[in-house]
Amino acid sequence: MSFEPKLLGFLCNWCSYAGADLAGVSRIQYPPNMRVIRVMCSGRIDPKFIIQALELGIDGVYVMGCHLGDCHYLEGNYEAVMKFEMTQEFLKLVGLDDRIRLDWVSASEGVRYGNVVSKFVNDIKELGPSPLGGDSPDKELINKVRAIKLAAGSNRMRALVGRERKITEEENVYGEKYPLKKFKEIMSQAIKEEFDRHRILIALEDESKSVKALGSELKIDPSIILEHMLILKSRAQVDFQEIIKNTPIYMKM
Amino acid sequence: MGYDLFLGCVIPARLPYLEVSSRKIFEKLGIELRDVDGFSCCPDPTGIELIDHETWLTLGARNLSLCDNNGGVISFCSGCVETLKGVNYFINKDLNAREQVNKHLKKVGKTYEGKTEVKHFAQVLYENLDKVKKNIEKPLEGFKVAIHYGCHYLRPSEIIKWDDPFEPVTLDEIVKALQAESVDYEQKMECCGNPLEKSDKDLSLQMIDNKLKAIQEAGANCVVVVCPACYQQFEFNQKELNKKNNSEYNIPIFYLSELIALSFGFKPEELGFNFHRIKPSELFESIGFDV
Amino acid sequence: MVEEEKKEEDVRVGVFICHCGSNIGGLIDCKGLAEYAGTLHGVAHSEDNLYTCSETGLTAIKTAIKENNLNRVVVASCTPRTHEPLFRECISEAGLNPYLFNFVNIRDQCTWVHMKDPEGAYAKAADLVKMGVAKAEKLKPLDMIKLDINPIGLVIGGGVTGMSAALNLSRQGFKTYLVERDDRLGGRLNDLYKLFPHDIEASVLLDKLITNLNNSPNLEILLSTKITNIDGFVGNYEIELLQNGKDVNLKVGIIIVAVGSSILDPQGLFKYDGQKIITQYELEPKLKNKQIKAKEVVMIQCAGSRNDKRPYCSSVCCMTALKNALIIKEKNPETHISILFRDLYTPGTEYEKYYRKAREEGILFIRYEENRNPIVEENHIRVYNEFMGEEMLIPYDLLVLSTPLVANSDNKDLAQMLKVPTESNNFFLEAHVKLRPSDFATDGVFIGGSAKWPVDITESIAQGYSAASRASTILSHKTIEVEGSTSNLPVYNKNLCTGCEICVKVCPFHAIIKNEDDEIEIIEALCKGCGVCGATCTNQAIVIRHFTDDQIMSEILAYGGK
Amino acid sequence: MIISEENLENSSRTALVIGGGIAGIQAALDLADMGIHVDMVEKKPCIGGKMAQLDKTFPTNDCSICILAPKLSECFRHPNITLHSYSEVQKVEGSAGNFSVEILKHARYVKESECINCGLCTEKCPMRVEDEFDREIRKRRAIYMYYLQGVPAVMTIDKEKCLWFTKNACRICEKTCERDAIDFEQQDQTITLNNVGSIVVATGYNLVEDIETDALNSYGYSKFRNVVTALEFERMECASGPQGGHIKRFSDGETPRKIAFLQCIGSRSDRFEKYCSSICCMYTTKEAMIAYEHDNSLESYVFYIDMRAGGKGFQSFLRRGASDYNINYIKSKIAQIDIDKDENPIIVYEDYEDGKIKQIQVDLVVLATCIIPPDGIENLAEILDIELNDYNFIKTTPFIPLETSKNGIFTCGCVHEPMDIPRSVAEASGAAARAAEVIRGV
Amino acid sequence: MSVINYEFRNEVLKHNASLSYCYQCSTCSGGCPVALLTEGKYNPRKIIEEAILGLRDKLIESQDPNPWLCSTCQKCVELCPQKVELTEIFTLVKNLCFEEQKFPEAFYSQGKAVFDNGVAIPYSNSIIARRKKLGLPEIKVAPVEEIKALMNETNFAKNILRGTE
Repeated sequence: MSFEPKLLGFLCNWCSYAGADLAGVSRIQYPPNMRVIRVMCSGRIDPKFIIQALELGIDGVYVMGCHLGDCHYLEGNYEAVMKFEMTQEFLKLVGLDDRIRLDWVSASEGVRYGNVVSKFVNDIKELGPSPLGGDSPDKELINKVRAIKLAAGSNRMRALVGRERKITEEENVYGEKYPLKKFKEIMSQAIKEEFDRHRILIALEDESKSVKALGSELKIDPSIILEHMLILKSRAQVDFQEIIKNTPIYMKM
Repeated sequence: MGYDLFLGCVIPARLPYLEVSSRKIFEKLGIELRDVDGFSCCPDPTGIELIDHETWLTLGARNLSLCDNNGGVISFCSGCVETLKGVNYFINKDLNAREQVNKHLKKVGKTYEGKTEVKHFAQVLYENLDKVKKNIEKPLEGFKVAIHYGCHYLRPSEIIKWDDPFEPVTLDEIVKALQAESVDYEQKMECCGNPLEKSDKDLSLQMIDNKLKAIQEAGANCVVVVCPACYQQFEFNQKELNKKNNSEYNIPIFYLSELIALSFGFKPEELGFNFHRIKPSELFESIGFDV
Repeated sequence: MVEEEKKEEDVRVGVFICHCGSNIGGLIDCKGLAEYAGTLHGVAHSEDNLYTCSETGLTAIKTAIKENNLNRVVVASCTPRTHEPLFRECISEAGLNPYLFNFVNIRDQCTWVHMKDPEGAYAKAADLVKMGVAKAEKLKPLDMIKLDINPIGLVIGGGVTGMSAALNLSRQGFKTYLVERDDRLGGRLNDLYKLFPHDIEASVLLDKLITNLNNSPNLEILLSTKITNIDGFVGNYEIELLQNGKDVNLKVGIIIVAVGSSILDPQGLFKYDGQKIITQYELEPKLKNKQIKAKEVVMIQCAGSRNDKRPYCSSVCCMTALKNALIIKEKNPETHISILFRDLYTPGTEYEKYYRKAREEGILFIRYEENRNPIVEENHIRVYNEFMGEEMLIPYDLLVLSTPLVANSDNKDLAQMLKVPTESNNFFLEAHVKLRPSDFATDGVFIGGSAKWPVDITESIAQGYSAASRASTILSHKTIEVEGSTSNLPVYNKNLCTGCEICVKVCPFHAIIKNEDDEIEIIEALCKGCGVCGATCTNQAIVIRHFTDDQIMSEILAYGGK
Repeated sequence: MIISEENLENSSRTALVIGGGIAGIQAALDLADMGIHVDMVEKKPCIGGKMAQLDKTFPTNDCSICILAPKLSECFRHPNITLHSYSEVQKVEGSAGNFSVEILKHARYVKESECINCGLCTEKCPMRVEDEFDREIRKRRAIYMYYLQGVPAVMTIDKEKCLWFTKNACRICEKTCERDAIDFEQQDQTITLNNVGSIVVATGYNLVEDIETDALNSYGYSKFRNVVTALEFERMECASGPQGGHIKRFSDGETPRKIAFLQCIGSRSDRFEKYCSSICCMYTTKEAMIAYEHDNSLESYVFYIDMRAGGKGFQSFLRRGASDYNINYIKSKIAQIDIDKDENPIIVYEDYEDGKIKQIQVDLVVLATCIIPPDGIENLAEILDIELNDYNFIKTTPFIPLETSKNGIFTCGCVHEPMDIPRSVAEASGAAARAAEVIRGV
Repeated sequence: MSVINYEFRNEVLKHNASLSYCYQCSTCSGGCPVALLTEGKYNPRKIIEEAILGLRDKLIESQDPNPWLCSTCQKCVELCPQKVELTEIFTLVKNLCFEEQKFPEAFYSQGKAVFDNGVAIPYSNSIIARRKKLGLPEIKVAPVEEIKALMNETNFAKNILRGTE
């Protein structure tokens, strides 16, 4: 039989949820694959919600809010964009980025809501089942996604994404705006680093390992691992356990 | 009690046999009809009025001025009735019109104040329906009658003030009283098209053709009318239509008075049925109505 | 998890599946669904009802709560947007905290949209119920936040709507401020001559209103005054105004928006020149000063409205045209007047009578269609008469354009200050076009008159009173309660707060501040519960009540869990 | 936001709201939320009025009962509202600020306190009666719930039809009721209210066919089975209606594929009602849209004189109707209707586009019948000593549509002029505001 | 291209004021049997609109639509929601057509017959004989001179006789 995607949608209470209701009132018909979680504002969507859903093998996640400018809370949906884009860039690292979407549906767009959902279902069908679905998903991939979840939740990333708009849209005390492009570069760099660092932390969960071992396990150049280790150590997330044959063994704290 | 009788032009001068049945049934019902000398054309509401409203009004008023006011005046013709009722309507509604008309009438030593009551003969029959029933000797069983009320018997209701302009009942009740069947048919309330004869013969034919078609489809075996114009339209055009678009119309047309007369037991001969272009005799045989 | 550690109480969830007549029950097996719900973790009772929202259904819920001492309630039916308040009230009547209720939408977003797929719809409904129960298990009781009400009203706009609203509030005994940016009251009434359908002079009505205002107690009128800033929330607004150059501050409890509308700039419409070709509004004073000498008057309806740019019907123009045409006819019966219209808008009793009168008085009505607009030429109009099915020429020495009312250009600024929305034509957008015509979604702010949509004097007055009534339902209380589902920095999370202040920056309602003790503080009365701060907090210290991470995660797990 | 009850200021004077439709309900709720006690009188067994009979409401197409139901309950359980259903105002004396009112409460022969609307009695009742609420499209029993979601949710015995009252037989309901809620001994009672400060009249409207069908006759109404009125059609569309929301025509139970909607039936006419019924253009479009949602192969034809859509979002509503819902708007008033052998209505109309006279055959005709003043309005006006206008609607003062000719008595909604729901609701609040003025009498 | 003619409009209004109430709803054209048969070539509503705008040329000169196609069935009069008395307005139009000598021949002969005989159908000898046979009374119709006198009074003669010259 054909593949029926298992989808999750986060809808803001004021526009997209109302739009979904309107689709009902207008009896717009669309496939039933998507389950909806109602939140007050799309800005409420914490990246970890999306990543968690994917980790559980859900084939696709949709975030919907009011059209930009129409947010019931004025600017919540702009915040949603920042967080979503970061999440998507993280997921690029494991090729899951095209399983998540962000879109705007107003309270009067019942028809559009139907179309948007239908399209999502078809796109995911073409994409096929999530590699994390089924009974025996790839252990390595799961760890990568867990790493992403933790990385996205890390203080550093949250601080970055939380400041993005202020930094790039508002002028600083010297009346200059920070160039968006430059900020994005910093962002990508941070994403890459935090991803690896959290992979390391996860790799150390069950047993303590050496940089070399980690390098081969995670297929990362040991020199880079070493850099990460220094940072993680300074953050008091790892520490030496012991030194075996002049090789320091790191443990998670 | 009785009525002055306004014959008009068409019936006495072209269809006298319709006058025969009409006079006979009123006699049988004991309703006196008084002939009045000196009537002119009513004048025709679909003719003279369209040529000159004022003339129409004046001649009509003149006719009414000839009637004494005991019981009023009746006519066998819907056109005449509309004119005479219309004259009353205008003269009573518009005092200038009344003045104008009387100015003219004065020239011929006449005057009219709009008091004469005007009735259609079918109205009188309806009002005396019980009497009619009492006199029935031969119930008209087997008669499947397509009733054609005709426009001027009903409309404009402002002027005619008699039956419902779109859902009339009087003729149906009379026909049923004779124990004939009133066949409902599409187009029942449509115009027969006679007045258009003067301006567009083809259109006029088309209208009557539609009605006859509907009547045939509804399975009626005869038509009843209460107006000589409608009568001619129905009876005189069937053969012409048959020639024109090889249809096979052969539907006998009765005047209401004729049907009643039959039910009263009068013989076709004495009613002048032989003057009908479409002879009813076939019908009588086919439904076993022994005359 | 940043939730406080405390031992779980014994959670007993009750689940109620609504058939909503055949709306839900017609497609999926509600009984079966109820049975399934019964098997879910934490569920102590489940049943199905024909209409859970009916008195019968509500009684069923209360009975079940008592009989099974339930402490969480889940209703699966239509949508929380319409019915959540009802069920919350219901369970609190049964002694439960209203926030221990969770709503599952299996009609609007399920049976109504999957009519051709009953199995799919059932599976979805089952999941949604499962998720709803999972969240319900995690729900925490919340308290309403009490607010003192400052029993003072502010009416913005001194037109007929605002005057009516202010008059009523003050007469109800509430101190009321009426703010008008112009140097006189009356708004558009000042520019009109006579008013339809009674042909009473506008000045007469205006004088009457002003005398009433002057005689009414506790009313303060501020002319030549502009609103510069609005702070605060229902019951406690702080307004900054500028009255000819000097600052004024007011503290009020509610705000009524009655700023009216503007007149479309006719430049470029039908060769408008302001002389021979004018608008109805320019005609009014001319009529007042008896300046109309024209013999051949033509009026064009829907001039600039009911087109792609301005799709709406301005609804007052047809009557205005009829009225002005009749005035001209009355003064000079010899004048020829033709009104070129598309659909004549004279609804109701008096207006239709007015239209008949206009025909009686010999005013001609010629119908044109949008795609065949009349063409203004030297001394005559070329119009395709739909009734004739051909073009005709109508001479004119005065052409009057019936231009629409349009939204004020600065509506957006006021909307920003009030945090209320506007619609696509820039008129203010009420809370619900059907049943909440005078409310905004934002508590304590109300709307009336042509600021919301073009309306005539009569309806404006009614709407002014309407807004006053809605306002009075708040001003009549010493205190009110606002939603408890706000953002919050729990004591047990204080240590997590790094003081990065990002939350302060992202809060759109300035509800988060750094207080004197240099600590992050959330003013819950100001918080509208969007939750952005929670999603942003770098150390995940902020908890969004009723939409906690824990609760949302539990929904995700309930769905995705294998 | 929720109003806390405990600190409501208590005014000694109360308000009376006559009529429990959406207008009356809104007026009552506002007054009650102001802390003023309200007595609400509703003639019918349940409040809800015409809005409860509607399937959807324009221009948002919200499900009517869905948005109404919460207000019904709110009204029912509001501590400041005393609901007198199945009751009528009999006598009013006094003047603004201090009226005394006499209310006649009809016996339901069911104890409101006991009945839980379980429906057992109805199942057993042997009498079949035309269901007024469903426009007589289906039958109810002699003991009945006025409508499914009705408030108060209690049964009523139809005295005219009940076997016990007509033939001294039966009383099955009494036997089946597990809560002994049936009370055949119940009597009509008179309730007197004193110190009523102000009165709001919101008794709504009737439709022209409620009084007599002359205006509908030339369209074959009641003669042709496939000619229905708009409110009948509303019930046919309604999911909880007599056809379960599957529109079937009465001649053969077929789903109509072509529907003609005829505007201005009885309105804008010198023969019937001279005025414009105001809401028909819009509800017709709505009904056509809903019908289309039931079946996308539907073609609708709306025959009108002027499309009257001045309200918020109304024009775009019509545009959507034309572009997305296969509705054809034709400017032409229909003269008469005929039917063919299969009872399909035949419509003849003039097409302005090409000046030709055309004929179309449709499956169903829906008549947009005219709003008229509610029955008993003369009587009520006499009791209240207020004037009516030329059309027998309540007369209001120029520019203040809420004021009747008598001080202290206000009105709102269709009882003084045909209008849509938003305007009725706004007026209701307005009337409440004026009433509060009088009651608080500052 | 048509231009509104108020003089003529007023002339029609003087004859029948109900004209002004027409709001062009097309009930009349939709209900007219002739309009249906002629697919709208004959259209009562259009005649009324022309009268409202006083378009004399269309009504009398070009007779478009042709007023003589009205079968005087009076349906429109009964149906008009504004109680416009259409056929009376048509009557005026037709009367004016006569003044302009623009009318179907048959009408002329009918009028002439009444003028010459007092009745539309003179009694031929054969009919008189037939009436006898049927036992019907003899009819004494109006004295022709008296009718002529009246028809001169009303200018009928003038209008009609001009047709013969």
